[in-house]
Amino acid sequence: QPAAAPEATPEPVKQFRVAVVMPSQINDLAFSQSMYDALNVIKSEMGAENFDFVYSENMFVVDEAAAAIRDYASQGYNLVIAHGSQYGSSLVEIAPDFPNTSFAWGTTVDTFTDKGITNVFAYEARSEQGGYVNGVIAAMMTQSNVIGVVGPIETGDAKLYVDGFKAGVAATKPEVVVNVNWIGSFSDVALASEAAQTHINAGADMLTGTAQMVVGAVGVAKEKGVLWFGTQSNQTSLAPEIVVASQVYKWDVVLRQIIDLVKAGTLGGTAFQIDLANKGEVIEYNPAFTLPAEVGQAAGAAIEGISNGSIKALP
Amino acid sequence: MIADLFAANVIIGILTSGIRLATPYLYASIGETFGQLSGVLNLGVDGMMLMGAYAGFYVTFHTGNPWLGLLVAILVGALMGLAMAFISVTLKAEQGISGIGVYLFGLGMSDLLFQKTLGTVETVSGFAPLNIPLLSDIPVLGTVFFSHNILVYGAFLLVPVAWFILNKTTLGLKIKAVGQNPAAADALGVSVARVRYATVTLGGALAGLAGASLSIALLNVFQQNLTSGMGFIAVALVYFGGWTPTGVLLGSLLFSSVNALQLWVQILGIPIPSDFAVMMPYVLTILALIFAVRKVNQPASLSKVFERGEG
Amino acid sequence: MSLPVTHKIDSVALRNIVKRFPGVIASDHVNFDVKAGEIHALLGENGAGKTTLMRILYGLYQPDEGEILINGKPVAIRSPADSIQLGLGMIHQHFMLVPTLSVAANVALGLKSSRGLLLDLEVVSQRLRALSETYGLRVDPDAMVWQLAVGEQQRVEILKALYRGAALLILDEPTAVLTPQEVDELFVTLRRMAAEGHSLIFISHKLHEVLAISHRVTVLRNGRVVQTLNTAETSRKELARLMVGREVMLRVERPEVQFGAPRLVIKDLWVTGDKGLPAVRGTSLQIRSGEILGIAGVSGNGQRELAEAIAGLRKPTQGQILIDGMDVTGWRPEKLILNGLAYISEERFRDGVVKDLTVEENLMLEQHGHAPFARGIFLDFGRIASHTQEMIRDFEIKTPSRQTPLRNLSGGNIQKLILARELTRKPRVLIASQPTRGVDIGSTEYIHSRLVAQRAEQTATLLISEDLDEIRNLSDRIAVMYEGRIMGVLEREDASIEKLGLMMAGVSVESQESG
Amino acid sequence: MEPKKRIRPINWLGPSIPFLAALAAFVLGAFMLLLLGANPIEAYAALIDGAFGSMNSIADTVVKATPLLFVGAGICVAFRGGVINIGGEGQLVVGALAATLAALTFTTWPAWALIPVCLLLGFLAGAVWGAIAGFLKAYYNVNEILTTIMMNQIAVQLMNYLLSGPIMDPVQIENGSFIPQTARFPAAADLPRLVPTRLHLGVLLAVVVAILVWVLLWRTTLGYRIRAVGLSPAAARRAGIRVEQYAMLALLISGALAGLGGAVQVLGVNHRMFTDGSATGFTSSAGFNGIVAALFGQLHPLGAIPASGLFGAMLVGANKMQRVVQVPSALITALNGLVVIFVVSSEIWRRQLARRQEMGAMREAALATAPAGEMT
Ligand SMILES: Nc1ncnc2c1ncn2[C@@H]1O[C@H](COP(=O)(O)OP(=O)(O)OP(=O)(O)O)[C@@H](O)[C@H]1O
Ligand SMILES: Nc1ncnc2c1ncn2[C@@H]1O[C@H](COP(=O)(O)OP(=O)(O)OP(=O)(O)O)[C@@H](O)[C@H]1O
Ligand SMILES: [Mg+2]
Ligand SMILES: [Mg+2]
Repeated sequence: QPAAAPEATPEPVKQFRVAVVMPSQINDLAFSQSMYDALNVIKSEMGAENFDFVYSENMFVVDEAAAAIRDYASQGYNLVIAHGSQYGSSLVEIAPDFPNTSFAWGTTVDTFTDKGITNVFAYEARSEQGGYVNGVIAAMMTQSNVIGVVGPIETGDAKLYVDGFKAGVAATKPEVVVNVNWIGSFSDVALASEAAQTHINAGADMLTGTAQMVVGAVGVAKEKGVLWFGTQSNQTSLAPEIVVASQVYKWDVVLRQIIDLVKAGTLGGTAFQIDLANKGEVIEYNPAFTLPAEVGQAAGAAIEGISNGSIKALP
Repeated sequence: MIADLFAANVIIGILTSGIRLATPYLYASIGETFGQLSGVLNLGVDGMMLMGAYAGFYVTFHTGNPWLGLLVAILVGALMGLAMAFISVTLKAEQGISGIGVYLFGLGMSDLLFQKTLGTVETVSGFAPLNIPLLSDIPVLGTVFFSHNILVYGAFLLVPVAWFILNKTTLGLKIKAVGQNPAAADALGVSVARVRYATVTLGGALAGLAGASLSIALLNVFQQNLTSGMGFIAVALVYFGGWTPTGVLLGSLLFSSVNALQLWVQILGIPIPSDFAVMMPYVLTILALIFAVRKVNQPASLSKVFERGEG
Repeated sequence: MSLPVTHKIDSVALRNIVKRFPGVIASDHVNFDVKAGEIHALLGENGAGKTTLMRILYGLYQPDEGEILINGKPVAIRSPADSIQLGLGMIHQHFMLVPTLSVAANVALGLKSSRGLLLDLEVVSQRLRALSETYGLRVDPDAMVWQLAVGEQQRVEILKALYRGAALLILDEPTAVLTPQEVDELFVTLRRMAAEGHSLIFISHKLHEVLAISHRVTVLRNGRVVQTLNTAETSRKELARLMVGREVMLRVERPEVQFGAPRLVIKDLWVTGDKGLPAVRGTSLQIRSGEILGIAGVSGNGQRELAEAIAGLRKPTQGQILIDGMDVTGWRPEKLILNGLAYISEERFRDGVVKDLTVEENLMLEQHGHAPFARGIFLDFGRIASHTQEMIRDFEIKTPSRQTPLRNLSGGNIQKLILARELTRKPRVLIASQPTRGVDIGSTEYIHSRLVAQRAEQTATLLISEDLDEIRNLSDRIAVMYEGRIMGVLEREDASIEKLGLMMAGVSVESQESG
Repeated sequence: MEPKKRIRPINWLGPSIPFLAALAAFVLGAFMLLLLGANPIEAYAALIDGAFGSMNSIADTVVKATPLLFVGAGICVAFRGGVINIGGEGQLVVGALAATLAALTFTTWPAWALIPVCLLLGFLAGAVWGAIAGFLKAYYNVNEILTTIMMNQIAVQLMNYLLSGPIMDPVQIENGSFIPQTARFPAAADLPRLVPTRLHLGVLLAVVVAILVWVLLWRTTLGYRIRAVGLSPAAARRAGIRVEQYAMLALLISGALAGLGGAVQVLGVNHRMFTDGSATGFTSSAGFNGIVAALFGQLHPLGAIPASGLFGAMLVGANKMQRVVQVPSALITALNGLVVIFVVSSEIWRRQLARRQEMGAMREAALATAPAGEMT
């Protein structure tokens, strides 16, 4: 009897489908990988039958990304994530055409509600917070009182992280000099490595840096036995000997909230952030590296202070 | 602040960095010099460097033997060079455009292989710095010149070797003749195709070596687009060097040292926006050529397809 | 030292050779042979197929049909490497030298070195010195080729072939760029080679040379052999008729004209040459309207630099150039052209024409910016068509169409095109450098008649040529240049070969008269 | 005897050779797809669908082709003038920056005034960037390949400088997020859309520019001079053409058109400038791909129009393919390279075919006249 079937089998739970467009590669040990990892976390939590995602990586060109976003939206994905602040202007145009699709973009705070758009979420990372904590640790551990920073260009996430790092150092040990090298590129590994070398020549015994080209700097740190502080992803695997701690982004904290809202029928309008307080940002220590107890305590205090608002991570 | 630039440790730092950074450019530019001298413009150097960098890294990662990695990098580069030679000599394709094709292929392929075989950024123990006994103990000079890894020494050794080949061997004579007047060489029974195959393959091998000098000697990592356009700078340096190994040496050292210098400019807090500091090597390379008085002997047949007139 | 004839060639024969190019059959069932000890001349108009045939023999082209026999046996010559192996050598119409290399390096190129992979230029130099002494081919093995004058480059080409032990030597228009003295020297060498058992194929447009040097002559027309004759049994007239297919007037009619005021005046001109040394050293000249002043002299004595200075391509370091009394010293070429200067340069292919443009586009090279070729910033194709068509007709330029790429035209027709372009402008001053070098006799005859006709148009013509016959036939007055100086100016009637010869050797008119 | 029927040369074979070559590259790509565990048929269906499947995708293709055409048209001028311009990337960037500065400065201007000014400034900025290389080549004998490569980097750093401070979106500074981008341009600066897709007026402008370049090169005295200088500097100099000036002019025009392309891109697509630290982030390598498109179009600006279109289709379609079969984007880059290599290598067969056809026609003509010839 064919009529019996619908009653007998329960309505299969609709799979929640996410599409994400990312500016760099899913294994960049940085910005894109943090989102990719988070989506995988969600997937394993919810199960493959309930959650699936597809991605477009290396979409550093905005019009290509826009085409991808539009394409995903028209395919009926529940949530389309535009993981790059540069995608904003495209989203303003696309989102109104797909009122039943939810979009999320970051890092930003702008959900375009002022433009009458209701189906866009925003998210951002307070990277200066982890930067501050890294700065506290580095300042306590430096012997030469010189610390080197390798950054891409002085903007966005990188600038926030470095500013936070400097603030953390200054608050802990004002006499420490923080030298910063902006190498003008997110991809020039060789120059990043030479920058690290130059910091060491200038007396630095602690290094940190942000963006995907810092692997070159980590290599130099490893070779010279200089300590390293990471951000965006856990960089311990690159050099277990010298990585002290990494600030790691856990976008799943934001994703979970967004998914719940979408399931409940709210498609946008909220701006989220990850920070130390909501555990969207975590300082992951290198288990192979023994941190002096008082340093660990100071770091803990900094995390505490930033979380409860008693410490400002930016000057 | 500016005066700080003349402190001993800064100058030593700049020179040491300059020498180290010059390494990949030297290999790639000298390889390209051979190709261009014989009349082939290879714009695919960057792609060949990437393939060499990946191959060298992969083999070293799995075998732990950087020498084996180096060998494979050279072979892979040579293979890419051979392909370029086939395209530009046998198939007589437009050189500039096929070079761009080779570049794109190398850029994509090295990345694809990286993702499929390594998956994530890894590190290897490649060629470690090799302090040359006695020499490296000389104050200042020792650090600047004699405390590098073996591929750095190799790059600088390549300069006199290349000079010797070009000026003292029959092969060098053939290369220059084929580049200046392929019809004349052909009329004397010199195989234009064979000479160009040799130089372009050699250029590829050296580009592969240049890539390996990054991935298993200077940086010990591989990543998508590891070279970040160095291959194009290497091509530019061939023009800077006026198609001579010594000229290429000067150009590479100038470019790299200014790059090292700009890092110090930032560290010493000299009030120039970092973006302008980063511009310095590019600007200075152009300026150097404006003020250099020199005679340029561009290979007359550069990027021209040779045909005996029969089509 | 005698020549190292390493190969024994008794005879070489080409049988039924056919070679087609898009649009032409360059060799149409050609039969041709040469024996040991023989100098066989090949004659024919521009584009008759002489070079093509020789390039087939030398392995640079593959024939579509036919075969090549050496000593009666068919041979496969797939590349110059094969032909060198077989003992063939070729001096190409356009020199095959590497200008940036030394003479010795040019000779050593492609040869096995006595030191394996290493160059042995000293050894080559030494043997080269010996060889050049034997054959009287003076040349410095260590000189850079770009520094050599054309005649010296020619000698290097011959030495290259001799050094390889060539038993058969093909010489494609070797005399086109040589002075009469150099031609004489070359002939001594060639005769000597023939006497030693070499076979020689000699191509020239100059009938007197062919008559003087060859044993047999083969005449080609439109890719076919017209006839092969014994040189002793033929005449200049007959050869000319066979080549062109009609009677050729070998002398120009020069109607009397009334000369006007001096149009081109040069005062104490100094010009620096490519080597950075003064090439023109205080030259003064005057040419009246309607007059042709010929400059004779061995090349490399500053003639080119003088011409280029007048044409605005070189800045004089000192002195004055006046056209119709107006000081034009140091003017740019475009301004000179506007003011009635026309220049037929000796390096036709380098700076006379643009090979990859069409016939039409080449005809408007200087005038394209003005009426009738342009209207405002736009080219006026309607009028370009009618004007260029007219020029093609008036100057008898043989071309499939106005749109044909210039590279497809024969040398003689290219020179006619240049003439058409320069003369249609009705120039006040015309500089004609080597106007008939490498041009066949039919076209030469035509060009000469047009140059002479310019006299009636009141043009002042400076004719620079190494061809003494040309100079003496066309000029009203004749000057000789030597080491950058004018050795004297003779009236046409006074210009005997002897006087000119002495002047070309550096003896001035005054010292001749006083002496 | 019955006259033998001769097979006419098939004259569609010539133009189809590049397509066959591209097809061969895609076949090779199919094997790579198989190795990656993707279904090649599904992948290529997606590619075609992505490039031409809907109004939107066609629009994307055309939009993608636009900067290629601007650069390509300029490349035609440069290469015809005998100078090599590898500086398209930098010229696109400075053109966009100039348009950006104007759009951010004259915020109250109406569209009819603002857009032309933005485009003009982009044109001029590109012209300056190209002219620097031209000037150094003409008067200091500095090779333009070197200069244009270096100038690309200088343009990128200039962009990074401007976007990380002087023209950064004030909102970014206020929020403390410091994203390296400008404020969105006033709506008056948006290039009008042609149909309700992303198709903007710049597309038409590109086609017009390509036609104008054709007019310039083959219909004006200026273009004639540029071509003469490119083909034979010595002959041009003798004929009174100032070779240095025209070589410089060719680079200037080439740069100007790329600059205009950059301005069109930022006004038509992005509506704000931003940087990811590299030129590619803005240009998506149009500065290089434009060279390829121009050469595929036989250095003829009208040929560059379809060449850019096809190249744009391939790039857009390939992205769709990556989305559908979820292969790494690196494969697309590699495949792109293969297509370029295969197509450029196939030229030899196209030339040979053309030659054989010409010879064939000749032989036919010869055969037709042969009997008469043999009788004489
Ligand atoms: N490589 C080629 N491709 C096409 N046509 C050619 C080629 N070489 C020669 N030709 C044509 O073949 C014909 C014969 O040319 P060739 O050079 O043999 O003449 P030539 O007798 O040597 O003339 P000249 O006296 O001017 O040297 C000419 O019509 C020429 O245009
Ligand atoms: N490629 C070159 N580069 C530099 N200089 C050259 C080059 N070729 C020739 N020259 C110089 O030009 C001089 C004259 O050259 P060439 O042999 O062509 O004489 P020419 O032009 O026949 O002389 P003229 O026309 O004055 O009689 C040579 O002696 C040489 O120094
Ligand atoms: Mg000839
Ligand atoms: Mg001369």
